[in-house]
Amino acid sequence: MMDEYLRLAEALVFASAAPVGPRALAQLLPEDADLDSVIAALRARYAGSGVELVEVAGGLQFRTAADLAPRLRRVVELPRRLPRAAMETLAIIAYHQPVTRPEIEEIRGASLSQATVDSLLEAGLIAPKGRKESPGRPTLWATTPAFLAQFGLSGLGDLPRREDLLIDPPGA
Amino acid sequence: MMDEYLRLAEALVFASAAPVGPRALAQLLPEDADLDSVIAALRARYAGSGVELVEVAGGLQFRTAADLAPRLRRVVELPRRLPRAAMETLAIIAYHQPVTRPEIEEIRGASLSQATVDSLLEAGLIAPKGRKESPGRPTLWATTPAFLAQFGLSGLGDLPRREDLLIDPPGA
Amino acid sequence: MDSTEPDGPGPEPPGESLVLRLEGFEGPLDLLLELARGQKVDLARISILSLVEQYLAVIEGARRIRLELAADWLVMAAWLAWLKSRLLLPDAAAVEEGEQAADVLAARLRDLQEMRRAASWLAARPQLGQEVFARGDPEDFTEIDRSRLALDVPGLLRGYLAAIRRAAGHVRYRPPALTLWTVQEALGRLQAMLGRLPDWVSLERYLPATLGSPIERRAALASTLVAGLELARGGALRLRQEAPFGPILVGMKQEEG
Repeated sequence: MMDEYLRLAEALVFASAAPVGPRALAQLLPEDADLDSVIAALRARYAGSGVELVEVAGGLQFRTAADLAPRLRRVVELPRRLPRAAMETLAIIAYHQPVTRPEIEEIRGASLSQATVDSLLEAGLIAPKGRKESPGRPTLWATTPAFLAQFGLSGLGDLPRREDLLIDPPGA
Repeated sequence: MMDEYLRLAEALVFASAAPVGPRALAQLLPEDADLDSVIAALRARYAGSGVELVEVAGGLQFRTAADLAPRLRRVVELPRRLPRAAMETLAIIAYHQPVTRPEIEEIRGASLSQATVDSLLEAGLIAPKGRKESPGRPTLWATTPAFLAQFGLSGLGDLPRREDLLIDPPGA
Repeated sequence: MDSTEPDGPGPEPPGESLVLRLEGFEGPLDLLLELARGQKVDLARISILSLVEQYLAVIEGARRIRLELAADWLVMAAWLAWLKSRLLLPDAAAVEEGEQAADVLAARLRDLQEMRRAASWLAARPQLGQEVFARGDPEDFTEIDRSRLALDVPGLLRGYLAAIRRAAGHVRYRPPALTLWTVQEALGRLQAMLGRLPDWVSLERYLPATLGSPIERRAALASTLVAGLELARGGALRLRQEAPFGPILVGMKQEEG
C-alpha cells in the first residue's frame, strides 16, 4: 500500500476537472502533511509512465506523456458542406462561365460576399479567367479542373443541360 | 522507462473518462502485443494506489479507490443521490428487463411517478428498448451501459442472483 | 434494520404509530412487507393469516381516526378480508382456494423483498460520481479533419435551381415609367420651334405629337407653359390668355421700334 497522503493527492488530481491548486491539496490532506514532498513523490511515481504529473497555471494536472500523443491521435474525417451561398455561386459559375461578379449577383438576385468568393477560391474550385472587355474590365470567373475532380465530372459537358434543368424557366 | 505497450495502454485508458473497450486497445497496440498481459501489468501497477484500474461496462476505466471516498467527497462536488423509489425501480428494471411500466408498478405495488422515471432517464441509467407486443404496445425499459459504469459492473452478470438476495442480505 | 437498507419506515410494531405513518408507505404491498418483516421469520414461512389480521387492524385503526385512505388501501383490505374468510372456512375447497391466494400474496412479497435487497445491494456499491471518480479532465485525441469538402452534383444542381428561382422571385413589380415631358425638354422644343409657327397660335400646338395619354398631355402642357413663361420673362416670346381657362396663345417677341 502506498503512502496514504500520496494516494489521496493522486486521486484528487485525477478526479478534478481543473488543475488542483495547493490550497485544494492542503484542504484534502491533514495539516501535518508535507505538500512539497507529497507532490515530489507523486511526480516520481508517474515519471516515465504513460501519464505525467505536470504543473500548469494554478496547479497540478495529469496529462498523457507528450511522446505518446502521435500514437493516440485518431483522425476523424468530417467533410464539410459548402454554405448555401457558396454552392449557389459555384453552380452559377459552372453554368455561366466565364462570368463576372455583377453577372453572378444579377443571376442570384443577391449580392455576393467576398467571403463566399474567398471560400471558393481557397477550395480551388474557381479561378479568374481573364477580364471582360467592358467598362471597368471586371474579372471573369470560371471553374477549375479541381472542381471537375471534386464533383466527379469528366468535363463540364457532364452537367445536365440548362434546358433539361429548367424545364419551366422562371420569369418566363 | 516502462514497457512501451504498458505506457500506451495506460495513456489511452487514463485519457478517457469513459470505459475503453478492448477493440480500441487492440487498435492502439501492435498486433504482437498480448492484451491480457498488458492489462494485467497495468492493473498491478495501479493496485493499492489512489487510482485503480477496473473493468466496467465491457471496458477498462481508471477510477479513484473507493476507500478514499469519505476524504474526497469533502472536496469534490457531488450530484444528488437517487431516492429510494428510484433505486427500487432501477433494481426492478435491472432484473426484469426489458420490462413495462405496469409490470414495474405491479412488482412494487405502487404507482411509478413521473419524477422517478425522469431522474433515471436524466442520469442515463435506463433507456426505452422497443415496445411490448401487447394491447397498447407499452414501452419496454432496460438499463444502459451507463448503469453498469455507475455501479461498477462489468456486465449484468455481475448482479447477484435473485436467490442469493434473500438468503444473504447485504451488510447483515 | 441494516445500514445499507434504503431509507424507509422502520420495522415498528403495528399499532397507532403505524397508522399515523401510513403515508410513509408506498402502498399496501409496502405495508404488508413491513408487517411480514416484523414477524422476524424467513419470508417463506410467514403466517399470512396473522399478516392479514395485522393489515386489517391497521386499516381499521386508520378509519377510526378518520384518516383519508386511498382506494388501493381499501381494495387490498377487502381482498385480504376475503382471503381471511377463505382460510378460516370449514370448507376444504374454500381453504384450498384461500391457500392458493395466500401463496400468490407470499410470492409477491418475496419478489418485492428481493428487489428491495437488489436496490440495497446496488446502493451499497461504490457509485461513480459518488464514491469513486473517473478522470475529471479527460483528454481527447480525436482530431476532426474538416479539410475535405462534401460535394456532389445533385447539391450543385439544387444550388443552381435555388438561385435561379429565388432571383426570379426577387423581380419586383415596377410600374412602367411615365414618359413625362420635362421643362428642359419643353424649353428646347419651344426654342427650336419659335418662328416656325404663325403668331398667336395655341400653346398646345407646341406639344410633341407622340404623347398618348391625357395625363401625359396635361403634364406636357404644364411643362411647356413653365418653359413659355421662362422664355417670355427673357422677352423671347409673348403669352396671352384672353379669358380665364381660355387657350394660351404664343406670340413672337415684339420687334423693336
